[in-house]
Amino acid sequence: MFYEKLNKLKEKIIEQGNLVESMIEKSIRGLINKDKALLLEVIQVDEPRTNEVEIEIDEMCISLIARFQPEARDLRTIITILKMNNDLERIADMAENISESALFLIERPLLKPLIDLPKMAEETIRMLKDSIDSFIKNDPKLAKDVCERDDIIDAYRDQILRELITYMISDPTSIERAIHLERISRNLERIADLATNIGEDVVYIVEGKVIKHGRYKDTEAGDA
Amino acid sequence: MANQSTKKLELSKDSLFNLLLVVSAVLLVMLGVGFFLSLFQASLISLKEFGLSFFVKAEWDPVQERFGALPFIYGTLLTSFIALAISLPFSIAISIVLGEYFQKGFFAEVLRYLTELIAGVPSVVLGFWGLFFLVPIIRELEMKFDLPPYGVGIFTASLILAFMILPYSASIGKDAMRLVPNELKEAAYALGTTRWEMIKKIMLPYARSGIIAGIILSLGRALGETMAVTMVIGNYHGIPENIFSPGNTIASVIANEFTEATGEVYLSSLMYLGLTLFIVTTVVNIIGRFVLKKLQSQR
Amino acid sequence: MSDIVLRTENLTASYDEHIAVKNVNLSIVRNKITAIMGPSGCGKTTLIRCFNRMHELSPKARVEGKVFLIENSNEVIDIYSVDPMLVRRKIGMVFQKPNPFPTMSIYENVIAGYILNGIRLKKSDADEIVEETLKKVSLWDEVKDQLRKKGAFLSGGQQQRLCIARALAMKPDVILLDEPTSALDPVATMKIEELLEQLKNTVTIVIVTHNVGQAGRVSDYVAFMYLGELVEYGPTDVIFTRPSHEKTEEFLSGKIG
Amino acid sequence: MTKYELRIIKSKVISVILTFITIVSTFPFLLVLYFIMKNGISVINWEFLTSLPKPVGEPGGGILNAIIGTAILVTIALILSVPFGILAGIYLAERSETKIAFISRLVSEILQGVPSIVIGIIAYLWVVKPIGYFSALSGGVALGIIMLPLVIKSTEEILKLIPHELKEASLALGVPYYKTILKVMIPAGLSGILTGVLTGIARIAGETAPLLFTAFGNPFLSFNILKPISALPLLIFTYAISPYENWWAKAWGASCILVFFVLSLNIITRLISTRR
Repeated sequence: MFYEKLNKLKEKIIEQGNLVESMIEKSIRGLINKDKALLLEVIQVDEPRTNEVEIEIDEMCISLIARFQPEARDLRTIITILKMNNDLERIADMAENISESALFLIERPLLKPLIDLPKMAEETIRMLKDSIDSFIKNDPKLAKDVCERDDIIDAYRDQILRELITYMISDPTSIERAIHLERISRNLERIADLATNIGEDVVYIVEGKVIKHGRYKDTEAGDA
Repeated sequence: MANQSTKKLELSKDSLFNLLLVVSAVLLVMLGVGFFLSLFQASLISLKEFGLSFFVKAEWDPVQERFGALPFIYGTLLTSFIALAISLPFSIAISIVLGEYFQKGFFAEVLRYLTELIAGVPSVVLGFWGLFFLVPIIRELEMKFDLPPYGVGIFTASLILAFMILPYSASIGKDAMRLVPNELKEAAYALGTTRWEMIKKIMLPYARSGIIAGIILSLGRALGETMAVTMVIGNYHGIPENIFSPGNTIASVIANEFTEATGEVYLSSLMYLGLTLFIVTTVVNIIGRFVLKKLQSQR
Repeated sequence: MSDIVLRTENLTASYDEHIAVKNVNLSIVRNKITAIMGPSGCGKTTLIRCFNRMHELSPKARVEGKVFLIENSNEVIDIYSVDPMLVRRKIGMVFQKPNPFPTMSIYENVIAGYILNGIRLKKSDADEIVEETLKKVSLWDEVKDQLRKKGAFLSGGQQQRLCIARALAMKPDVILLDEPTSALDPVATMKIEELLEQLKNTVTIVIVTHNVGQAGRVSDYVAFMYLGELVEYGPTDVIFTRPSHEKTEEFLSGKIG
Repeated sequence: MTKYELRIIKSKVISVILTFITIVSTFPFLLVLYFIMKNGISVINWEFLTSLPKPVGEPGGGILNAIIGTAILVTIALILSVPFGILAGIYLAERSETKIAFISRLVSEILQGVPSIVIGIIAYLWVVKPIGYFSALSGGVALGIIMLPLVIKSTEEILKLIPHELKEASLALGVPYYKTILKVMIPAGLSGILTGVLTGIARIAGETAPLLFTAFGNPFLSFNILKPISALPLLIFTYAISPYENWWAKAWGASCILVFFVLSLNIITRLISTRR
């Protein structure tokens, strides 16, 4: 009974993950292809949907805990799903932010050809995908890998920021567009952070170890 | 529809069954009441004739139709109490041995069987055995002590009675001893008492009411025991001079004379004896059971 | 709309002077598991014993109000207006302590309801009922080679499943379980709980339990009783996460009980 | 020796003495058994078991009349007491709180303590007097009354020992009350009831006193329950107090058979009740 319900919960959170993932992908694609309809879909259809699913997952988790009083790994799983649920919902919000900025940008001429941003988005989406995969497959190695890749995203973000600053200095009329581009990259960076969180949570589920806030290094040392 | 009617049938069977149960219980009560009333009615002639003086007169004369039960009452009480006195040390010893020393195991089982199977030997057989085994021995004894060598008599009857009631008092006493809580025993040992001191100071006082109940209930048995006593008591109608003289008990008089009793007063006097025996044993038994119940409700 | 199988109307039950169940209105949903929970002495057991008229067997017992058994949408039985024997065959019961009939074999125990009621079964029918029912309670594989042995040889959990089988063999609409696992060890308890989940497709289950965890694990609906009154009744998910009554809240968080 | 050691020795000595007394108290029983075997076994043979008594002085003859008489008396007693006793026992167990139960339980306990000779008087008053002569029936009635409390008590006690749940389980299957009692409770308590019945048989088979003026005895073979009938204990009594050596021998043989029968019944009863 319990495991049936837990599996249903897992399916639900994976469904949410996939939905959120597609939202990021859609918003970036909408930006590149100047596809207004796609961007509006993210804002008007997908985002409200994720809110609903979030509440649903919340209730499932609470009911499972209340009725079955799970322990050990089952408890960690449910608590982590609860947190992932929260993270995913926020990611969905960020995807909405990206879509909003994208809606602004596609109406205007390009500041510069989009080179780094699609790459960054691609990398971020992959991180999110991998973190959810690591949850599905219970793969702490993959999860740790996701956490390490956070640095790449940070580098992209710094790179994009530097570039945008030079544009803004040389041409004040570009500032508004630059800020929206920066907003997109900042949201992507935050999404990557949340993906890292999910990765950390997966490690917690499987191994019961906390690797957040630098404790990751200790565990590595301990393992070696 | 068919189903419904079988239902009705079963319902009525149920009430029939309930009725049957109540009827059997009521019948049992009526049996008890009828028992008393029949005995009372049958002894009425003698009761009217002699009243309570029946119990204090020592005369038993069928020819003159004058009847007094004193010798038999005396004989009954004498045999019963001597029997109790003889059996008491044995029954207490058995209670202690089976209730404390040997509670389990082969030896305990064999002893228990042996002491309890005595109760299974029909009393007529015991009387027969007494007549052919005990009586000669007593006769020898009496000759040694310069007593009239009857062989039969109060003492012989008491011996057999003592033996017959032993299983009853011993088994109740044993149960009472086993009911002593282990914690009490251990507490006594923990204070450094020896086993015997523990038995004497803890178990016997604790089991006292059980042992008393056993004695009272076995008294009830002894008072009414008939065959074995009848065969060895000597059937003498006077008041026995000493405990080796022949005598009679209420039960033995009834057994001996009932079929020969001619005349209404004679028969009715025997019934009166029966009524007396019934009342006395019933009172004794009720007291014994009351003590036993109090003992059981203590826990 | 949910499909109701058993409904009470102002049900009040008492022993002598003591009122054990006060004015209960409850509707049990078909093919679901309803748990009745509450602190001991709250009247849970009395309540379900009113459902199949076992309550009236207790000395000085009284029942007021009505209980309806809705066999299908157009056949409603007022159980206090028909023969109790009939009611008990339609509403089975399983007790706290496993109680297989000691004089009967496992086989006979399963069809005890037929044997004792004097309902003749063809050998092949009896075999079929025994096998089918024992399979339903997942006991068949464990006992199929010793059907002629006495039920007392089984473990406690197996005995209880045998008792469930005995109730099921009568093909009741509802079975009432009065703390069926309180005498069992955790593993046997888990097996019974899993079993209930499977059984609910064929029969409606009402289970009395003082164990909050068990109510949470097995039930679809929960009724919470306190001092003889039905305090709260609803889907388990709702009652367990946001009960609307303070007493329920306190009971679930272990403050009363 | 210290005082403590003395106390321990005293305790040990007393335990030995008490055990000795206990063993001694079984001697009479063993003596009785020995005496009966010694005097009785040699008398028992096929003729003894299958032929009727012959007049004094004539060799041979047996006790067939007494064996059959006892069988008939016991059968009458069983027919009278077992169904009645079981029903009353059920009532006492099932309605143990009612006033009727209280009184009938008391009556049953009183009956159990009534001396058998008094029960004989009752059977005489109730059966012999109305009919006008001694009969097997009156003996059976007396023995039945003796046995009744044993059946009642064992039925009541065993039914009370049977878990309440068993009855409820049956009722919950929609089984009527009477069927529940007769088909579930009674079979479950059968060994207990049987114990009571067997104890009762063992007890009445050896009863003599109430038969003296009911069954009376009969030197001939009789199957008529309205006529006097012989019984083993009656025969033992008559022969034992007779002056003929030949009869004593027969009494020993009869004692041997009776004791063997009664004791084996006791042992069987014990085995049944401990197996439970």
